[in-house]
Order: sequence, then structure tokens, then C-alpha cells
Amino acid sequence: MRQSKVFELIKLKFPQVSEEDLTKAVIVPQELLPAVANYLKGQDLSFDNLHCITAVDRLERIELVYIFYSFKNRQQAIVKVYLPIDAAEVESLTKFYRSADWFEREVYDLFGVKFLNHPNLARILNPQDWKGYPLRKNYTNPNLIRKP
Amino acid sequence: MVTLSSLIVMVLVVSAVLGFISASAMFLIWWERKVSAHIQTRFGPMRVGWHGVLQPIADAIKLLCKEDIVPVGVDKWVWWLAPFFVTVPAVMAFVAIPFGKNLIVQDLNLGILYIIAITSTGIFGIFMAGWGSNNKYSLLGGMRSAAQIISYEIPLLISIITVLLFSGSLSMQKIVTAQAKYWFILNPSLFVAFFVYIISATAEVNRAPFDLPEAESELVAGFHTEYSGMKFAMFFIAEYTNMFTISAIAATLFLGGWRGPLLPGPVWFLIKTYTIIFVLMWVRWTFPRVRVDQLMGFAWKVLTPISLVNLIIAGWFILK
Amino acid sequence: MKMSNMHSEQLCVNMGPQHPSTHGVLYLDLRLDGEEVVDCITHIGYLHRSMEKIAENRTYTQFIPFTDRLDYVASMNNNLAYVLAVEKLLNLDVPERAKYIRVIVAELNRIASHLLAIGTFAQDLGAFATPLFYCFREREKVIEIFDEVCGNRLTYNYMRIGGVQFDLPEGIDRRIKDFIKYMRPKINDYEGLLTNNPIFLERTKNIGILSKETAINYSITGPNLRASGVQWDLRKDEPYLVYDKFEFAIPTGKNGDMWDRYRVRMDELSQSLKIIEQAIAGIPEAQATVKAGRMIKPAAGEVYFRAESPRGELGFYIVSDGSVNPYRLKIRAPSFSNLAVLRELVKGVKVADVVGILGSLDILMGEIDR
Amino acid sequence: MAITEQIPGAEFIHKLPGGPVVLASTEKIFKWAKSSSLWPLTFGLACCAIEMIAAGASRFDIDRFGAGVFRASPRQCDVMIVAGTISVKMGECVKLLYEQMPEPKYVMALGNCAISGGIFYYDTYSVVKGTESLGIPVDVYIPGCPPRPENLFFGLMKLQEIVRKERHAAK
Amino acid sequence: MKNYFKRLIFGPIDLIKGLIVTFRNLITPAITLQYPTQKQAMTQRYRGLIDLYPVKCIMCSQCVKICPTNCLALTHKEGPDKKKELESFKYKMELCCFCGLCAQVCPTAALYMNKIYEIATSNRKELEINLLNPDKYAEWAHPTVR
Repeated sequence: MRQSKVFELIKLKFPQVSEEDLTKAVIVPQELLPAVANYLKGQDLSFDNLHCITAVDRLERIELVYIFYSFKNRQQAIVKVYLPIDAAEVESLTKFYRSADWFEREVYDLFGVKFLNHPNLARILNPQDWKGYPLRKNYTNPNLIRKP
Repeated sequence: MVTLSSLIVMVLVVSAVLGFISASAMFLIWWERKVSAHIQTRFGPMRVGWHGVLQPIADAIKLLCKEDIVPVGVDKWVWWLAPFFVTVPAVMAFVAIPFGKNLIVQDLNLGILYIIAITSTGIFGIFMAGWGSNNKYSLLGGMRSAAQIISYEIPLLISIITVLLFSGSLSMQKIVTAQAKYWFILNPSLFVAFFVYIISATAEVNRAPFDLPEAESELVAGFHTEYSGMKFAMFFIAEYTNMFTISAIAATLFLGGWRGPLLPGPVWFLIKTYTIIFVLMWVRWTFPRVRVDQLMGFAWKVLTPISLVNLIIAGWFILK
Repeated sequence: MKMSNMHSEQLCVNMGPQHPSTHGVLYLDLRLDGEEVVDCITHIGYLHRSMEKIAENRTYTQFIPFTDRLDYVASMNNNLAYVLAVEKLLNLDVPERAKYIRVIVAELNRIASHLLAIGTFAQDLGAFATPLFYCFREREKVIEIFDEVCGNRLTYNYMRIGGVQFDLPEGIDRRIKDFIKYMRPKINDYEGLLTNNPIFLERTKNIGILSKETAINYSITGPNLRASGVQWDLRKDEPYLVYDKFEFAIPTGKNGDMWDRYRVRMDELSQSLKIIEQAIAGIPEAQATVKAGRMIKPAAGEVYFRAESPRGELGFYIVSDGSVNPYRLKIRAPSFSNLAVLRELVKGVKVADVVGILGSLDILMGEIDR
Repeated sequence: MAITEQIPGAEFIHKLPGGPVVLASTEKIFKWAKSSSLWPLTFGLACCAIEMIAAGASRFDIDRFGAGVFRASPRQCDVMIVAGTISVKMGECVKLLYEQMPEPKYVMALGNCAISGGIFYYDTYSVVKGTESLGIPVDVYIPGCPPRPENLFFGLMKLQEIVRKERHAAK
Repeated sequence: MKNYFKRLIFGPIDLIKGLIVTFRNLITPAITLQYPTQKQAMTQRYRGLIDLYPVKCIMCSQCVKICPTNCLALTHKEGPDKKKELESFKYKMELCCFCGLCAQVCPTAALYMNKIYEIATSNRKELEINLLNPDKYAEWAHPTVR
């Protein structure tokens, strides 16, 4: 089963989703994410493993990238969520996948995406009193010296 | 009455014993480092003196001139006294250890009982160190140590009682004399007692695989985490002195003490003692550490029943 | 022996960041009830070096030395996963000989890494330095081979996008064969020293059980996943390089306890030796090296590639905007997920087992904190 | 202050005939002892820690120098080998550990990261630019990324030389 | 109960197996390289310190460009016969990651990595090196510390 097949299956259930041209990733509207995750984890697709969560700062928006994996079907699915940069909030997936806990904390720490209903949304890599979100493109810090 | 001559003799004996203890502890530290190194196919200390023989001396002098830190929040008295409470019993035990036919400080007629009583007070020092340091690792180490020694005292004593059944005396010299015909270890019942003794004694002096109170990979340095300089050195010396004591007792009780052909008594005694110490070191550098509940379980479920059954069998043999 | 109506005060022990057995700078906030662990909160980030930020300002070639410092025990595998990800982005094919060389060095590095894992695991269980030093002795042989192949002991920087930096030096195959011959009996030594040792068994059997479902849910990968009974290895299931040409087994465990995790690593040692043997025998003659100076400029796009590193699946998510630097580079480190499960595993065990479980998970702070 | 001056009665001994000679040779013995028993702190930060263990392991064996007693408690160490990258989060801990060590104490910066931040000098927001920037004085710098174990020994011998030649030790 | 006795009997046997392994190692000769007296030769490809043949350098700055840590800096000036001439070549050793990219990229092999591996200093200033100075590594190439 290929990524496009997964897209078609999701599309059947959730007509709002679309496909990214370049990467063939499934783009899910941010309010639909928990429902899609629930569907992905369910019997039909059995994506039992949330392999990785990451984010990309595209200046005007933040793209959240979820990589799901199904051990049963030996199959990978990439799901993306576009978030506006000034109000980056999305529902947490910790109730479906325990691995989401730390991944989401990391994304929060580095990109400032707020995950709603996360059990413990605190900074994970940087100290708790850290200012700013380091992996955003406009991040500055006196300690950060650019390589000439 | 203490006369001048007896005072001089006492002072001489005491300094001889203390000299022997420190020399022996130094030697053991060097030897342990060498044995461990060769087990790990390396050399160990090499560059300080010939094959590193001066290494423990350098370590001791260095520890002497280190700053002595008193951490904030320690229970001062307890913290200060702990190293002495560990070291003094270790030294006192030497009173009744027979090095040769006449080479014993005082042949008490309760010799073995005295040694056991004295050495088990060393635990007070360890527990005081754990309590007084105001450090959680130390506290855990001290607690473990207390629980451990209380449990292992029982099989230790029972195994010694088995020996006493055969020797018929508590005096160390008389125990050695009783082995004139054959070493006690050759008796099947005492053979078992020997192993029970060695295992419980290892636990008693906190040697690996029973080194829970200082378990480096869990408790950083256990009860002596907060000690620096000379106080730390005292714990170190006490550990090695204790190790010598238990091996000396084992040699006396089971291996015929200073008895042996050709060579003079003290030499035989030291050979036997150091052989046992070598085995202890060998074991230390081979096995993983047991966990605290397994340690207790081992004492109560394995060693105590075995030693008890062994005692009963031995008693039956003697009565028959 | 639990009395529900009795409550004792909880002891809060800070384990780390400087602690002899936290494998680097990890900080565990342990809540103890006597010797029993009630809760364990893991704090990471003490080695956060912001690799992902650095990657955005380095060219694709310049970032290779940084991947060495991710999982510094298995640098070759990090190099490999990174260059494979970039090659996937570029749609670049690699000469056959380079593939074989990559397999050989990656497997050698896997052996070195597993040796370290076994050694430190034994060390954490309190086997005083001896198994660790034996493992280091054998590891040193691998390191010497690497020293000859690429000129450094720990940070190799050997892979290049499109090939490798140097071809294998003259006579190295002899040395690798000698190493295999030397290594096989040594594995028996470890078995004698650890595997059947009653103390070791007692310490490891049925402790820290990681069930299959939990492992998958927590996204555990690598030997830890296999120890839980999931037969899953990227080298077999999604073969990259030339792994599909070799014959090797995937060792799996049954219970997912500490002993199984140890066992899987031990078995993987001999499987890796087997792969190396086959690769040495089948290596073709061809050009394997590439020039470093070539500017790599992939087209805009995104790629996710993962490879089986000794600790699990190491993934690189690279976003390219068509310039010489990656726009965003995410490192999906296996130890990161493997450590997250620790809190689940240590509840209710004794404090001595915490370090054991941590050792059996074989984490490495370098790639967790990045 | 010289080490021997800390001994009670040092001034009195100094006045005795032959006293200075005794003091000088005592001082020499102390320095010899200090230099040949430098116990390091078990303190690995990053990559260099692996090389530090390798230096302790069988092939290289740091114990030959008398420096093989890796103590886990800072109270019992003489030399802190800063082996690896110090992050901002870790900086405070490193400082605390240094302060917990008893005098006389020495610091070796192992690897470029510990000297200046090394490979992580540019473009990073979370790495301290070297041990010195934390306010910890460094006695010996050992460059390398990571340095070979032999290089660590070379640095150790250099430190021993520094200890032996220490005049009126400031520490 | 049966298990208890089984372990009581077979446990010690397995313990002794472990002891045999360590004893075998105890009697095998040590493999230690006694460093200051014995030294091993560095391998052919060993990446030591960066070194330069000034005559070979064509001042293309490729090494400076590829260096991931920016530890190299070179300037050139116009010589008397209108030819480019090296003015300075600075090497900040404390930033170097010894990755060897600069040596690999150098088109004329002017820049190379030598075999020096005993480097230690108590003065951080010594880690900033002028590659044009021929005696730059004299202290480390033949170490005198014993």
C-alpha cells in the first residue's frame, strides 16, 4: 500500500483533507487531526505506531509533520497540519499514541506549537525559563554567533 | 597493676599492630589494584615506584593534605565520629588474632566471640556516616548496610558455632590447637560451614557482590559520598582491615591457622589469609552486584537454613 | 508486604546530571518509598547542542562531521543514515563497491556499539568494570580497524554523499577476518561471565518488562523492540544498501525484560559478524570514492529516511528549498523514544534496578538531546 | 601558601637547624604524592567521555599513572576532566561540581568543546563557549575532537609536571 | 521447592564458570600499550593537526569554504611580480573538528593532516596557530614531558 492509497482512504472518510503536491503528504485541517489520528489507529488502517512528530517553520505558517507507521501492513503515512505562526495550537495526540508525549514537548520547546490537552506541556530540551523558540527562523540569541 | 615494663611492652605491641595494620592495608590496596588490573588484562599502577608499589603511599599522603570539607547541614558530631567508629573496631579485632604460636596480643578465652562482637559494631560507624551526611545516597547506603549486617550475622554465627562444636573452645589458640590432626575444612560439615562463613563475612564487610552500601553505580559512593580527605581514607583503611580480619578468622577457624610444615607459623598464617583475600578480590572483580531484596532473601532463605541444617548434622555426628 | 493504610514519607532522590551510571548527562528525579520507586521523572536536555539549528547553516557535506557527534558510539551508522537520506533526496545511486564498504563499516560499528552497551549494562548491574573492560578491549580492535580505514578513532566522517571518502586500505580485509576469528570465542567468554551467572539472571529476568503493545505505542525501535517480540529490522524489512543480498537472522526476545534485551544484543553481535564475513567475500572491484568539494544542491522537496542504527531506527527528515543548505533537518533519534518509556518501566522496581533498566535500554544522550 | 606551611608548627621547624631542609623535602614528598595520585571525577559529558573510558580501559590503562581511581563523588577527587560539550543547562551543574571538590583541585579541558565550544561554536544557542567562560580555571587544555587516549595521558603528564613545579601553590 | 534445590546445585557451577573466565584473563599477558615508553605509529590516514606546504598553496580558499567550523583563515596579497602570495594562514585549533574535509578538498595537497597526536598546553593562546611558521608544532612533535 502506498502513501496515495492511504490518502484515498482518508479522503473517503474525511473529504476536507488534501494532498500536498510535492511530497504527497496528507494535509489535514487542524481541527480534524484527532479524528484522523483515531481513524488511522483504528481497525481499517491500523497505524499503531506514531513514529515521529516534527515541524517546519515556513515563515508564514508552521507545518507539523506526523509520521505514522503500521507494523501490520508495513506501511508509512505522512500527515501534515498547517498552522498559522501566530496562533499555533493543535490538539494533542497523547491519548492515542504515548510516544506523542515527548515528541510534542519537543516541538513545543523548539517551535512554540501549543498542544491542547497535553498532560505535561513543558520545555524538554531547553531550561524551563528559556525565552523564545529556537528553531523558528527569526530566533535570535546573544549566545548564537553566526558562522561567517 | 601497670608497671613500667608492661607499659613499654603494651606500647610496643600496639605500635606493632598498628604498623602491621597500615602496612597490610596499603599492601592490600596495591594488591587489589594489581589483581583487578590483571584480571582486566592491563597493568594497574606502574609509574609510581617499581610496579606502582608506592602508589598507596602517594594516595595516603595526598589524602592527608586534601582539604577537609564539612558540608552544610551535616549532623556534626555524628559525622565527625563516624570514621572513628568504623576504624577503631576494625583495629580492635586484632587483639585476638593468632599470628603464630606465641604471636598473639592476648589469647582471650572468649576470643572468637570477642572478635565477632567487636567487628559487628563497625556497622554503627557506617550507619552514622549515612545518617550524619545529610545526603540521600548516604542515607540509603547506611540503611542498606544496617539491614544487611543484621541478616548476615545469623548464618555467620551459626557457621562459627559449628566450628566451636568441634574445637570445644572459644579461644583462638585452642581452636588452632584442635586442628593439629587435620584442618577443619576437611570435615564435610565444616566444609559447608566454611562457605557459609565466607559468603556471610563478605556481606559483613560490604565487599562485592554484596557491596550495596557503597554501590557505585547506584548510590554514587554510598555512605561515604560526602567524606573527603583523611576521613575518606579512614573508611578505606577500615574496609581493607576488616577484609584482613575476616580472612584471618577464616584461616584460623578452618584452615589450621598458623599450623603448617617447614615454614614458620606466621608465614603460614599470612599465606592462608592472603590466599583467602585473593579469592575475595577475584570474586569481587567477576560478579555483578545483588539487589537489596535478593540479598536479604539469600541470607534468610538460603544461608540460614543451610547453616542450621549443617549445625544439626554436625551436632548429631559429635553426639553419636 | 504492602500495607495500604500505612504511608511513609516519600524520598526524593536526584539522580544525575552527574551520576556514574546515567550514561552521560541525564537527570532522573526519583520518588522512592524506601527502596521502591514510586515515580521517576526524566529530565533531558543537558547535552542539547542544537544540531538541527546548525544544520540549517551548513552545506550538506559540511553537516556530515556533525552526524558523527550525534550517537558518538556508532558514528558510522549516523553518517550512513544521513548520507542515505541526502542520496534519497537527490535520487543518487551509489557504486556497488561503496555500498559494500558501507555495510562492512556500519556492521563493524554496530559490533562496537553493542559491545559498549553490554559492557555498560554489566557495569550498571554492579559487575565492577571487568565486563566493561573486556568489551572495550574487543571494541578497541574495531576502533583500530576504523583508525586505519578513515584515520580517526571515534568521529569518522567517512561517508560522503555518493560514496565514501577513501577506499578500503590495502590488507584491511585480512585484518577484519582476523577480527572475526578473534571475536567469536570472546562472545563465549561473555556468555560464561554473564549469561548464565545466577546473580545476573536474578537481576535481569522478569524485571523491566516492556510488552509488545507498549513498545509499539511508545515507538520503541531497535533491539529493545525486538526483545519485546516484534520481528522487525529495517535491514531485513526495508532493505537499503545491499542488505538483501546477505543471509542473517533477526534475533528476538519473548518477554521484553532486561535479560531479553541483553540477549538480543548478544545475538546481534554474531549476526553482524556473519554479515561482515559475507560482505568481505562478495565485495566487487570498482570506484567507491567521491570528491568532497562538489556542491550539493538538491531540488526543493522533502524526504524522510530511516536506517537501522545500533540503538534503533535513526531517521532524517530533510526539507530542501533548493539551496545548498537544508531548510530544515530533523533527526529522529531512536534513544529519544527509547528513553521516554523509562518512566513506565521503573514504577514499582527497586532503586538498584533503575540503573539496570536504563542500561538495558542502551540510551545515549548525544542523540537524545542532539 | 606552600603546603608545608599549613602544617602546625611549620614556623618552629623552620627555625631549627636543618629545619628548612626538612620542610623542603617534605614539600617535595607532598608534591610527589599529589602529582602521582590524581583521582579524576567520573564525569562524562559527551563524545570525549567515551575516549576517557577508553583511556581507562585495558588498552591504554590510565591506572598506570595512578589516576585510575575514578571517583563518582566530587568530594574525593583531585582533577575534573571536563570531557565534552557543556550546554547552557549543564553549565550550572559543572560549576557546582567544581565547587564541591576539595582543594587542591585541578581542571583538564578534554576536547575542543570543553576548550572553546569547538565544533559547536557557531550557530548554536545552547552551548557554553568553553569551560573558562563558566569561571572555572583550566590547568591543561587538550585539543582534539575527541583527543586520543595517548593525548589525554600527555595532558595528564603535563598536569603532573605543573603540580610538581608548583611554587607556593595558590591552591 | 524443586527449583530451589536445582538452583542451589547448578548456581555455583555457573558462578565458577564466570570465575574461570576471569582467571583465564588473569594469567594472559596484559595488552596495555605503556604509553610514554611505548608509542604506536599513527596509521597512514591518521588525521592529526592541519599542516601546510606554503609553496604548494594556490590560495583557492576551498578549504576555508568547506570547513564546518570556520577554523581556517587565509589572506593573500599581491607579490612583487604581480603574483598572488600568501600573507597569512591562521588555524584556530580550538575550533577544529579534525574532520579532514579541508585536506580532502585541497586541489594541490598543500594542506594535509600530519601525524602529531600529543597535544596539550596550559596556555590557550598556543592553540592559535600560524600555519606559515615552520616551527609551529615543534613542542608537540617531539614532546619532552616525562
